Amino acid sequence: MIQIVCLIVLFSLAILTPLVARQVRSDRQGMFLSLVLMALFGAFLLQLPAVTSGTAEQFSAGWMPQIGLSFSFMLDGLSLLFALVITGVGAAVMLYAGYYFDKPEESTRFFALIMAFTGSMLALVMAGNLITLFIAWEGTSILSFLLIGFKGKDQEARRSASQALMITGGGGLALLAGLLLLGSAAGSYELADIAASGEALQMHPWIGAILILIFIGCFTKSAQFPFHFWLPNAMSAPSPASAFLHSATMVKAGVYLLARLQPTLGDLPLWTTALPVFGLVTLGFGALVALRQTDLKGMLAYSTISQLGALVALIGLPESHGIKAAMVGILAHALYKGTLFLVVGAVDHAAETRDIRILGGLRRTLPGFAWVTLIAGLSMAGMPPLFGFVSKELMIEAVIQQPIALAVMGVSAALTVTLALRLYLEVFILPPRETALPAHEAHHLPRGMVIGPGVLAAASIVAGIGIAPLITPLVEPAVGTDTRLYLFPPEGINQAFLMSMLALAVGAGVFAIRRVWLAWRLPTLITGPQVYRAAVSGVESFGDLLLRSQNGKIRNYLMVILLSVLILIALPILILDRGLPIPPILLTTAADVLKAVLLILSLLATAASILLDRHLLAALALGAAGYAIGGIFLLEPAPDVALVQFLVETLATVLIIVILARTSTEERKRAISTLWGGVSRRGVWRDAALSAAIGAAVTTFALAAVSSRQGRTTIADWHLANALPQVGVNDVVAGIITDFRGTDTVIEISVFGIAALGVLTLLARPVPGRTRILIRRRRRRSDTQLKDALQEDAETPELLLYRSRFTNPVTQLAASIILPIAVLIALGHILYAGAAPGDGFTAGVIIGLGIALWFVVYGYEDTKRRLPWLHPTPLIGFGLTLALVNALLPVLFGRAFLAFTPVNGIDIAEIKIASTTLFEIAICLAVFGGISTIMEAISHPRECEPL
Amino acid sequence: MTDTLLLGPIFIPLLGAAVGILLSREKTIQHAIGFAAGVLAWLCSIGVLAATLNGDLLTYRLGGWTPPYGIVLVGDLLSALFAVMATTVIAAGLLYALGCRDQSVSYPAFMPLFLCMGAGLNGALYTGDIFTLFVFIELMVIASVILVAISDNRLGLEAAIKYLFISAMGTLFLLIGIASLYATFGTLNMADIGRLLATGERPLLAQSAAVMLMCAFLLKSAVFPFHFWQPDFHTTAPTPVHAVLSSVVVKVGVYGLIRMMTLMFTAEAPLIQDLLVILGVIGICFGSLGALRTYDAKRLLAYSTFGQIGFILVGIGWGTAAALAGALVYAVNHAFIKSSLLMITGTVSSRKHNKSAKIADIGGLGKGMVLASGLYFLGGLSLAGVPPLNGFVSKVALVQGGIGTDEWVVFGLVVGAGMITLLYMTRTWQLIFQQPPADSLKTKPHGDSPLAPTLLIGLCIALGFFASPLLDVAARTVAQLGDPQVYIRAVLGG
Amino acid sequence: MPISEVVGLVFVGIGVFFSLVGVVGIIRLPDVYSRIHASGKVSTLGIIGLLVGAAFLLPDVTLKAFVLALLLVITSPVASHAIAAAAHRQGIAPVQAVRDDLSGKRTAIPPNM
Amino acid sequence: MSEIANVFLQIALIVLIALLFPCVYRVLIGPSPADRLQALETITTLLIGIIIVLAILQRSAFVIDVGMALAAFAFIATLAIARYLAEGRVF
Amino acid sequence: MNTLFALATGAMFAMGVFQLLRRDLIKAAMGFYILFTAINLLFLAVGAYDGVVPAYVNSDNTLDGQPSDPLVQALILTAIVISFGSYALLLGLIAVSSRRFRTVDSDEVDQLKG
Amino acid sequence: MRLSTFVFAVPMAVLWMGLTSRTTLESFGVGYLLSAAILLARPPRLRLNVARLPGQLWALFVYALILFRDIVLSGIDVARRVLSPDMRLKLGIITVPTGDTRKSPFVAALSADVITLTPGELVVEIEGDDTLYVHCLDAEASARTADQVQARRLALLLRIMGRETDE
Ligand code: NA
Ligand code: NA
Repeated sequence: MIQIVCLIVLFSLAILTPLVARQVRSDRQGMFLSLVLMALFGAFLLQLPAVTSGTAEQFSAGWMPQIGLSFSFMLDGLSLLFALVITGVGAAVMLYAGYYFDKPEESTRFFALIMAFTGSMLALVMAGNLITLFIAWEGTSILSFLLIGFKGKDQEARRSASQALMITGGGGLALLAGLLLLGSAAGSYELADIAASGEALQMHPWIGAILILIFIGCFTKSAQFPFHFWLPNAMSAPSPASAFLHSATMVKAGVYLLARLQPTLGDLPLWTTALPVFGLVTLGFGALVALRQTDLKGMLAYSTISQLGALVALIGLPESHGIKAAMVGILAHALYKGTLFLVVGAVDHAAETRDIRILGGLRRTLPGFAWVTLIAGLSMAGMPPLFGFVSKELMIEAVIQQPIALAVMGVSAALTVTLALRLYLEVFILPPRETALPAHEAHHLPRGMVIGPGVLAAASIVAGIGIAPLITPLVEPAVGTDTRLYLFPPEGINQAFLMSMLALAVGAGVFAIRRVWLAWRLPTLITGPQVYRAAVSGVESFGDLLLRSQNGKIRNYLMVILLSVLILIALPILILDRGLPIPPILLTTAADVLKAVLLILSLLATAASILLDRHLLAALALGAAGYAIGGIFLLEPAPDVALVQFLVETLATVLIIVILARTSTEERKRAISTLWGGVSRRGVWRDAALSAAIGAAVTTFALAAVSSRQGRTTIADWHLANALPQVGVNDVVAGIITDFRGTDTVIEISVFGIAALGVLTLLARPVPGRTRILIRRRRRRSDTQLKDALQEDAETPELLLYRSRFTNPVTQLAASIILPIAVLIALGHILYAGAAPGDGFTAGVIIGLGIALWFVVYGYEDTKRRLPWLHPTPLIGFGLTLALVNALLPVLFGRAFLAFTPVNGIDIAEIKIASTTLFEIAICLAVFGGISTIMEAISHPRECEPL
Repeated sequence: MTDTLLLGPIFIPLLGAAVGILLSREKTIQHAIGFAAGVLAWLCSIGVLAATLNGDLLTYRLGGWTPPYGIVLVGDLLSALFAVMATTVIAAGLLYALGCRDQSVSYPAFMPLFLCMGAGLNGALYTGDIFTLFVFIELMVIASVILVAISDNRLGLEAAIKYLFISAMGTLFLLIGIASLYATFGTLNMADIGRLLATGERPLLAQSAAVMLMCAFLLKSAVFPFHFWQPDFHTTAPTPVHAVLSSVVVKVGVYGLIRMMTLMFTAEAPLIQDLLVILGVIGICFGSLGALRTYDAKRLLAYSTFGQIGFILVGIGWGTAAALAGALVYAVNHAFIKSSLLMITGTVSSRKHNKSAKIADIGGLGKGMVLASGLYFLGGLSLAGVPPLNGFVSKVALVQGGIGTDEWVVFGLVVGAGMITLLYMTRTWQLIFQQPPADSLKTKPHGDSPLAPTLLIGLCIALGFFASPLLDVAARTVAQLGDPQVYIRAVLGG
Repeated sequence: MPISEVVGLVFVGIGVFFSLVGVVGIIRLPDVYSRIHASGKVSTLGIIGLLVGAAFLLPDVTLKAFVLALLLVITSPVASHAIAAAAHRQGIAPVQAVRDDLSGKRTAIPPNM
Repeated sequence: MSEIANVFLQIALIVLIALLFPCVYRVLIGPSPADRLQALETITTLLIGIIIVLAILQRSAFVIDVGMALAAFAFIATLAIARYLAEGRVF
Repeated sequence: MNTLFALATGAMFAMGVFQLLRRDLIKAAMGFYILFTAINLLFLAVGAYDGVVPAYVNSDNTLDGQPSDPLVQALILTAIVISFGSYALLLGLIAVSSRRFRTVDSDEVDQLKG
Repeated sequence: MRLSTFVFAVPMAVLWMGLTSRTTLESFGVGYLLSAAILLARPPRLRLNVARLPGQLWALFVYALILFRDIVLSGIDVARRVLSPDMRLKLGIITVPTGDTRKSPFVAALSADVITLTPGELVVEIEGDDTLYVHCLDAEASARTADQVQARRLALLLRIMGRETDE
């Protein structure tokens, strides 16, 4: 239960802090939160007996069983050890942080993040489910990202944050894969089950991959070479965060997970080779690099890396030799390194620099911190009787049988001593080394700031001296075996003790000659950040390369698409070609001849529309092709389709002519000049080849389709049989359109209606303040001449330009005769839709054409004036609404959508009134409205579009 | 009676659109009706899902005609799930539109077009007739083309032209496919086609129909090499439209692919799946890298969609029940994440006078927009699959489906691609919300309302913590899809 | 063969004949204006001939044929006039003209295609 | 309808079809746009004629309905084109 | 006859595709239109029967001969309406494009890239 | 409501019967009602007088016959020209004033339509609602008879319209 309580407390604090604490002074915030963490520390400590006896409460609740995720937490020795470190160090850091931040809004943000982090970190170490663990793991990465980028204004901080997230997040992905594979291999994602299935797991074929993936995750998180470089850069974070996350807790998450899995998988050869190798390399590398840093935080970061390497190496030692040392090392390191980070933060605050070359003699301004540093430094150096000494002893003892490991460990220990000396002496005691650099006058810091580090430093002493009674009970349950910790070897002076004494001496010696090695110019090796940046920029240039394909040329896009389809479609044709029957072309009747002629005519006209290099002529050719196709429909015989085709073709021709008139001749000339000249000859051939191939494929389909006609049964048989009995129409096509597949029609007129609306909105959208009468400058060529010619019957200057000589008695008479006839014809189509060609759609097109004629004859202004009742857009809306209401009304009465409802009892002139009549009227109105809308839009004289 | 619910998500928005056109002068009423229609459609779709949860299918015979002679709407778990996803985002988009200050949103045509787009989408999901599918898709396409063309972004026009051309290719493929199916089986009802395909041999036309339908659906989902239109078209759309396009409209193709592979072309499915894995992987790479390198925050999200669709395709392509379920979960979660991210980006860029979301222009634009910053961050993390957000759940579900497929390279890529997502999302977040604004940056005091993205992010969080129901629905959906006879029996009876 | 059929066929023949004449004119006549005359003949006499024939051969369409003829009579001259006017406004002069009353009123608008 | 009538009508149909080709020739050679337009107008008219003969042959009144639409409305396109030719604009 | 029909359908498709790939947007729009016409021809080809009479049933629910397939006719009608709507919209878009970008050459309408 | 509405509805009703292929009285009735409704919505501009109506109808009938005769005759004439080797063309554009003192556009339009309908003559341009420019295949012959023919035509047209010549 404690697990849940502490998670709830911490996450609530994370949410509440920024909400309620804005007015509270930051040191008070820190103090409060520190008390909370201390309370949690106490609570965890109280769990110790239960944990030791193995009766600690586990918490488990279902969460997402489908993906194996359960909300389960446990508390064993290992978890408890980490939990104590987290809450304990956390309490000290909170206390310190309260003084570190000047502005309450900064501190509330910080505290919110840090509380969330603490919660995540605790969840991580207490998680009883692999996925839960991973969730917490990622949580810590994200919060670390936010903390590193805490000073977001600073570009360096942002970059470091991003880099850290990439490395740990990327490792996290590997870890996720590893954990999922692990869970999948074990058949359960519960840690307890995994622990129980160790044998089976070690035999599993995926285990190598699983280990490698998990290692990548842990190495990135725990800053192992070669993934270490994010950690030094992470020092952009505020110092309390560095102390807490990047030294005491988060970077130990990898170590934690390794330690967690060590009992289960620690016997594998991969485990016992990879971990020591990477760990030792990291250990030595970190210790070496740390020495030559100039930034205090950099020194500490590399030192941390080095220590993390040691921990990883220890966990990788065979037969659990190093576990005890690792556990103690975690504790000791958390205490002294946390202290040192806090000190560095204070130094930074006071001296406004972290450059060790400039710093010096700070003992006078920061005496408390000097003492604290001395203690923590000595602990780090492994000076008895401090905690660090015990830790170092154990480490050396663990590797005492392995010469290489021992050597690395020894050298690193010595170098760590040097580092400790540098930290203390060069910052607090000795004068600045390079006085040439501008020195900062250090100022005093609030007194309370030293409490936090002071407590931690004191803990190093207390833990060292009281090691047996205090630390043993903590470590024992974590290690799982009988553990005896001692300050001095009871057997007397042993090898390990000698080694650590030697390290102290050598370290001091190295410090003494520091002027020598600091002056060395070492060859610059390829650094991690460089590799990282190179990798990122490599990925980026690959991305740029890919994006070049998005070159903005629609023709290229279309070509790629068509080519791809061709390749895909070629497969079944080639594989399945069982020899299509190709019947000979026989023309037996005049109708056949006619069909053949019309087919050829349509092809010729289409070809002409391609070859002609005048838009108008191409449009005419296209219209001719369309009419020919209409003829083909007629011969099918499909009179309904033919009718629609003829009408639509007429309208389409009007439309394209208008569009030609509305685009400037120069632009069109320029565009059409590219017809043959604008692309290379090869390009033309390429297009032709592609087109031919597609044509061939379609021909194959069509042949297959027509040759399969014999003996087919289709649902059309049912339509033929049922049109008259069920919906009372002779025209089966009409029956299908309005009833059997009436919904298609509802949607289709919606498409048409909104397309019209779109044209209107596009061409005539009102832009406030920009409405002006268009003076058609693009037609300047003829305007003056027209103006002269029209002078005599000019009414207003605007109208003058629109009044065309085309608006003459002949055309006017035609317009006024055709419109009522069109309406009459349309009514005929509607009322006899079920008995003859024509339906609501053709009716709409016909009235629309009648209106189009008016626009052609009179132009926009005059038409609007002469047909004041014409409001096209609401007509669309009305038509669609009517259609839908007609369709939905039966639903309200418990019948089907668009149910056929005949109106009986009316029998005049064979007109059949039914729900479909209303539907046809609706279709007609929508289509008529749509066409009129398009006409109105394209004849609109206003140039409203902001260019 | 519950069958009638199927009408709601299609015809309520359509009626709203019709009335909206009728009342185009009354903007307030029009918008109110539009939003109400969106909410009603949403409720209906939830009703459909609730009614199908127990494994029953809803079928509605339009006009009362017996299938396969008439058109039938079918609500199975797959369509119900996708429809809930769609209507949710559409309702959110409508909500965003109400608080949007774009010029284009104020046009009388906007609301009807938006509703038509939604109606077309829902119709495409529910219809059990392949030709009606085409008609609904066209409704959706035409509406979206216009919406993009009238966008405040003047390049919307260019994108609309390009899309209209490319979409015409998709329409052609679809129509050729439909024609081939009709030529072979003499029917248009998908269940009927499935029934006949399950019994008979496969002539050339049936095979090519499979290819053509697949191409059409791949194009609708902007899968490589049919993707060219997508970044242009999505990016230049008005924000609420972009949110719907990039999150749910692209899923129509995914839906179609799943439908055709599980209901009709079950024998061809393995071949198609292999192809989908390849295309999906290319999409993942292309989309992720494109997002990393493109020059516009909205375009980045469009490329990201390209990549995310790749993940879904890989899931479908892996073909295992778990992978397919993972793909479904991925699809749904991505819809909510992506739409919210787009809306937040829109909210931020609406503060600029030219509403540009160019990366060069928006550095520090979000300074002081705490809510937007938080939402964007959460959305970005979710997109990258960071727990405990819903994106994580989809990633885990998908990756678990990939375990044991022996496609380790793909598996690794799927896992690894999350890193690039993380990179571009955090980079952009830092850029917009952390970087100090340039001195020349002038912002408007008011932008679009962040209410809709807030709700959507809330949904993302909720779906992260309480994903069980979704996972459960996905698993049941996959189980249902496993036996096409269930669908066929429900539609054709017997 | 009933007499109505014979009469019908004769009219069909007349219709086809005038259509032929019109098309020959379209090929032979020297300028656009004169060709429009020929075109007009196809529409008026040719189609009317066919329609009368249809009325005899297919008695139920008699009225329909009449209506079609009427529509053609209304629209055909309008189209012919419009084309002629367009030619005139494009500055096309009649060839071989023995007289041209419009010669001074012709403004040369280059074809705008 | 007798066989002779049938043959006669078929011949009439073929003649009308053949007449389309000179018109196409005129469409292609022009020379002026008005020429082409006028030739197209003739093609439309011929199509109406063909439709009428077809109606007689197929004994189908429906076919004439289609011809009616052509007769009544095809000239609108002609008018639009003519106006465009004459004035460089339609509206 | 059917063979000729199939060939014509394919040829129409080929020409439509070729036209679609032109730089001139108006020409490309014509290609768009041709393609949809070609699709209608294809639908005609997939019709179930070689019809000799229109699909009209008499008042006693009989047919005068083999009717043409009414279903494909209905499908074609729907396709015509939709494709005409799209075509009108496309032309409108091109007209606005000419106004906004001062060009109807698709290679010059290429500001969206990358 | 004008008389013309109900009069014009009659030919439209006949049109309707033709359109719908139903030559019953019922059909005429439906057509008449629909046509009347259409014309009520958009009344014709022409004003009719009950007293003059029979005369107008008679004039219309007479003119229709005359027109038909003219069309056939000149049709044969043109056919002869076109088929003859040298075509005997005397092309030209002549001016034909409508002669209507009121410059009624209606008269101009009807005259132009009728002229164009007649083979061999084609109205190219209309100026000021009262001057027609007619292209003729035989310009000389047409020019000779044009004024006389137009005068007869005008008289009939005015009678059809119910207007006296001197008005
Ligand atoms: Na009909
Ligand atoms: Na004439």
